[in-house]
Amino acid sequence: MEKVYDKKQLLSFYETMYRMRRFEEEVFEFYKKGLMPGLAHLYLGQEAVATGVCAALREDDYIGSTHRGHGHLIARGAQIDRMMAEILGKADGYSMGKGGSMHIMALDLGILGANGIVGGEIPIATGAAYTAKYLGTDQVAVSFFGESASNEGTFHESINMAAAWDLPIVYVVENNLYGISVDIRDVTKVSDISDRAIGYGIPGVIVDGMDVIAVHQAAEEAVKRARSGNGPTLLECKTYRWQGHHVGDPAEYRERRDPNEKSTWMERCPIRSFREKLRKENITEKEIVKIEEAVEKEVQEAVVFAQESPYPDVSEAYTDVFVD
Amino acid sequence: MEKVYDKKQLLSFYETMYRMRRFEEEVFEFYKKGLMPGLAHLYLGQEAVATGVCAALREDDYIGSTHRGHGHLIARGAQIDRMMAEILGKADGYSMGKGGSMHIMALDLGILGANGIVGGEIPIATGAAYTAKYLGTDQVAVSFFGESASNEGTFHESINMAAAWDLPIVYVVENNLYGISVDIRDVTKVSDISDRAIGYGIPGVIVDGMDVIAVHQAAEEAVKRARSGNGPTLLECKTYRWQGHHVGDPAEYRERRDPNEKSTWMERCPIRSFREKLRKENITEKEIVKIEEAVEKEVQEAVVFAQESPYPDVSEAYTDVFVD
Amino acid sequence: MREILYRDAICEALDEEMARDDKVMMIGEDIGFIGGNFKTSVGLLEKYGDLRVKDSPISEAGIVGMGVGMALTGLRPVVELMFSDFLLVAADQVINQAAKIRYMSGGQAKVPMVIRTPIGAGRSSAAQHSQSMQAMVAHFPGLKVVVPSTAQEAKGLLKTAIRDDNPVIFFEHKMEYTNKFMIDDVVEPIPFGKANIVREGTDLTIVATSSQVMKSMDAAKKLEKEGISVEIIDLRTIVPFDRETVVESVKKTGRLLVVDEAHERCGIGAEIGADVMDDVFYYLDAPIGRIATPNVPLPFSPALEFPIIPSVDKIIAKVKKMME
Amino acid sequence: MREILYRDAICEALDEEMARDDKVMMIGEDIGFIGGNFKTSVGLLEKYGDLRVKDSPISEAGIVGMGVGMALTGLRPVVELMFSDFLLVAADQVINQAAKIRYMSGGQAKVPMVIRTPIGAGRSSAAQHSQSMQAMVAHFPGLKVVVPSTAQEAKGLLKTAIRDDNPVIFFEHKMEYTNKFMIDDVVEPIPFGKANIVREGTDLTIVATSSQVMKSMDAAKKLEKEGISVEIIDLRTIVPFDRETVVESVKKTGRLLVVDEAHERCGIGAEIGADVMDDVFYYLDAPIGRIATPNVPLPFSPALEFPIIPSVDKIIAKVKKMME
Ligand SMILES: Cc1ncc(C[n+]2csc(CCOP(=O)(O)OP(=O)(O)O)c2C)c(N)n1
Ligand SMILES: Cc1ncc(C[n+]2csc(CCOP(=O)(O)OP(=O)(O)O)c2C)c(N)n1
Ligand SMILES: [Mg+2]
Ligand SMILES: [Mg+2]
Repeated sequence: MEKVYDKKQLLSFYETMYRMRRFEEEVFEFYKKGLMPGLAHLYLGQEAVATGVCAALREDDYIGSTHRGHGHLIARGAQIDRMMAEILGKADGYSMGKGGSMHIMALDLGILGANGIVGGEIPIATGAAYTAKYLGTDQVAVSFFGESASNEGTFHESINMAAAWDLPIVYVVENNLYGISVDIRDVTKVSDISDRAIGYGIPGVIVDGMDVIAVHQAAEEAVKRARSGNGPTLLECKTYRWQGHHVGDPAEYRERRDPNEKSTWMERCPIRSFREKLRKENITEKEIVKIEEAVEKEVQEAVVFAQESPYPDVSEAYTDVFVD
Repeated sequence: MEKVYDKKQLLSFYETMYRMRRFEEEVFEFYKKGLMPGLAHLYLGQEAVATGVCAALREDDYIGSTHRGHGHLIARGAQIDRMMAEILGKADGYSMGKGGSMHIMALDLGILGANGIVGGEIPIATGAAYTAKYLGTDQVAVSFFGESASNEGTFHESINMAAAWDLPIVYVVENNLYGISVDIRDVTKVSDISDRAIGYGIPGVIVDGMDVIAVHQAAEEAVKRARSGNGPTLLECKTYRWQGHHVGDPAEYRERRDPNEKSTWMERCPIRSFREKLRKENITEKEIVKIEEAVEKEVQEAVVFAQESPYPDVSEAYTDVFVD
Repeated sequence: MREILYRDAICEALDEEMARDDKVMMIGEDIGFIGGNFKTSVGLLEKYGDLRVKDSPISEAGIVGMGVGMALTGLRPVVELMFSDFLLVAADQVINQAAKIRYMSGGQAKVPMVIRTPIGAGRSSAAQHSQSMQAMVAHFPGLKVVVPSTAQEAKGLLKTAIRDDNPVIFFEHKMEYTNKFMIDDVVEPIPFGKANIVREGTDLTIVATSSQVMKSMDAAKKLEKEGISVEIIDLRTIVPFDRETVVESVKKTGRLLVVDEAHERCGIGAEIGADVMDDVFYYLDAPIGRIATPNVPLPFSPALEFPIIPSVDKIIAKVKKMME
Repeated sequence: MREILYRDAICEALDEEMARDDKVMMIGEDIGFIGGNFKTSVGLLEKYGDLRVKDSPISEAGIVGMGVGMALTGLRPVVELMFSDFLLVAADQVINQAAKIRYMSGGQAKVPMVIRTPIGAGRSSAAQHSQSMQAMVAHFPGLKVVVPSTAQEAKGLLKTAIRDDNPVIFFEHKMEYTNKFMIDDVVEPIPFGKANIVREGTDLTIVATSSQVMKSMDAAKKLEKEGISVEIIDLRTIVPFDRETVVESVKKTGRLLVVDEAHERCGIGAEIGADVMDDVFYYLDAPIGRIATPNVPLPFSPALEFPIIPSVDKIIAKVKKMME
């Protein structure tokens, strides 16, 4: 079932992935320059996943995200300047600097929030799917998480309920092989997390997470299934992160099994390979560069915006604990 | 693979099941007469499971038990007089009355304790299996729990680890269809919990939990597998509880799908059917009655023992918080 | 005025709120078909259907997390946890998620969720089913904490809880469920943060929560005969805390005794004493006192349980001591 | 004496205890191959092997529960939780299981398990990675609660924790890990329940925990120049609590200030004030004071975080106010 994509859609995939890439590179720069409070978990290398999945969603759908959430947010259309400001702890950030990288939320875009607790967001996204069913809106929720999050109890409890009640949700496992330094192969016997779908009575699907088209097609199918009332899908995207777990992690642990592991994966860069594909599809270099330049400008503006944004006033520390 | 059982073994199965049955009936009497503090969850109807499983264990093996633990404890050889005393909150109980029905422990018998938290004991039993592996003792642990406990996160987390590390443990799901009033079919899509084994990369086995021989054979296989270092098995025993969730539960919810559900299951009484089988195996009525009478005497003595045991002194409320 | 069981008052509040607002729904274990383990939702499944009164699997972290997701997306879930001890199974979702999401989002989100759950000892439910968790949840910012006394209070405060846009932990006392109370024909929502002076007195102020209000009233009646005049404040909500009412009372009486059933260490008595300390210090005629459950797990045996939990006798003895 | 990083002192304690007793082992996320998220176990995997230094999946309830099972069956597990905030993910196993099993078993069982976990704000880790959980765990009976200050203290107290036959929650302060301290060449175990008077003074007693000891020392030095003589007690363990040392000091100085970083409400300051109240009341020259983290979630932005957490300046200001 080869789907035909029009040029606009293809370029939009590219643009989104490229935006993620450049965004994260600049976040990394902030860290290296000592401008970033705390840490951040970069999405570099995994861009095809969020891009493909979110392109399968409708504007009013929901996503739940993780500590590695920048990519998910960008794919949903979050403003990168406000994201950047949040990452720097500034007043113009999405959360006025109160949340930071791990807690960016953009509720108006259906983004239920990044989450600092591994597995913490899975039941929350499942609750959003329940709301959709309750209200009969035919909205769909997506819950993104890593392969290692699939060993948290919340993964199990949530999918069981979503399956039992045919909730409109897609569980997207980004299998990048590691949870910080721990190799999933050392702590889980199965190599495909999607095998777990069987135990919940739902489809488990594996897709090449480095191929945005493959991800998009698999996601479309899963979203359709969810939207039409047939319940959840466990969609496993095989992928890899270019950098360490967070900006401060040298990630030497990845050479223990195979010294070429990283380079092998990097050869399959989802952005470069997709760019090549676009060129083959008769999209001109000029068209691509135009997008790249526009994104570049946007990213640079975001960097300036974030840096120039003031820190929040200390009185803000005491607000937003409760709705008054 | 029909295994041949000698008479002694067959009679011992019968004796154990009969002891559970009569024990629980007397516990129920205590409740009805208003002599029991709190509540208790009876094992009536499920006797073949604990009997078959524990008969496959060695003396130095471990079991973890649940709120419905009396049967597990009896199958492991716990003293029924001290169990009874505990259930009445008396000083001669296994825990001096501090634990009660839901927390009976007999550590010298490898019984890691009943547990009031559904799913709470699963990682604990898994830890015991880790100890066995760590010490290289070739001991095995069994974790008993209900089908509804399999929806707790601890089930998932524990089995994943045991599978990844080939821990010597057998997970025994007693599928009696209900968690209190909730029908598992309303909250879980798969009808066989054993299907979940696939997602952990371990064998999942289904067995008729009303047939002590079938349970024993399946358990022997799983225990052998565990003991020889090949890791866990998820063993699902299909069974049914005769009474409500606890002594005070009329259990009317069980007629909602099928008004004959209970009677259909009760026709398959594991004790009566096994008794008939024994008679066919040329065991005489007299031999059986002799066992029944001995058990009866033992149970009556336990009842008297428990009733005559004093309450603990109030100072005991303040001891055993810490090892000094 | 009419007579009502405490549990029925709860049920009425749920019913009236669900009738008033179709976004209000319930999820929890055994709340539907059998109307709740403590019969606090009898008839609601029939009236509002399966989507609004959802019998859940045994997945506390999952259902609280789903509640958070529902609340973020427009519903007003009322999650029931069968025993407040189980807050510990769901603690991350309660404390790291529900309580903090508004703050972390910089005020974008609100989480209008109620968690209803029973506290209290006295039923021989042992260490895992008898705890009073109000101090634990009060420790963490972002949660409103409600500890109603009578049926009237429970009904009025539950209505307020359901209409509140913040996460509210609503603690029902399990020893009250089957007690009879007089109640107004129509019960309006009772505002949070306004303590109720249920008895005026001049010698000593008791601040009490939940069932301890009734116990304190009994104690006060007896103390009156001995010439000691006790003022009793029903705190109603621990968060928000009505310090003004407490401070004014203590300034008048010169003595403060806090009676709450949570464990003593880092408990409610400690907190209230510390909170009002600066304002009342120079008015105090005696050290601030507290009655709580001592720092031992709850024992099963009634011979151990009753002597250690707060009681009328203990309140009387403590008041007398403070009057010396 | 020699100079050492706090994190290396922790590592030495682990190493020396593992060398001393082959039942001591560790389990936790990322503790093995990379030697811990905060580098507190570098080299131990290589030295003691994979069974004794176990990199776990992300399954906090599972690993704490396994720790309980290991401890019940003869091992002395040291479980690492990467951030103390994650105690909430494992709260049932910590509080309903580890803390209560000995009691519920009537003294049959012991649970010699240590949970090591970092507390504290100051790294822009936001609301889910910056909490100080000592008050929460201290609220529940059955857990020893350790809050070491310097590297020397951490090493000595960790040794005691590992040798203790009870469950111990050992809180390391994440802002100290990379700080240098002087340490004895050989550090003996430091007994629990013996607070350490780290500075003598006559005007006011500060009881401090963890990093707040060092902050209080700094404050005291400055206050001395203004003629205020502060006595500082390093509490070392919250449970057991050395009330005698605190009471004697307050009787001498007439003023008590408690400095601890957990949230204020139902926190450590409240508890210590209430605990010593009866004994010191008539010696007090000012109300008992407390410095804690205010009742708001921890904000991400350094512009918000630093101003709200306890600091040298805040201690100085509070002491001066109490001296007025
Ligand atoms: C409950 C909890 N446990 C542990 C952590 C620390 N932690 C943060 S991210 C992470 C690894 C997550 O791995 P995975 O789910 O595969 O996502 P990835 O980082 O690979 O994207 C860990 C252990 C956490 N934040 N929350
Ligand atoms: C964490 C937790 N949630 C809920 C309960 C209340 N509860 C006790 S037993 C039970 C049902 C358990 O069902 P299952 O696991 O199938 O065992 P069964 O009772 O059928 O033997 C429930 C909900 C509990 N004790 N602990
Ligand atoms: Mg990963
Ligand atoms: Mg069941």
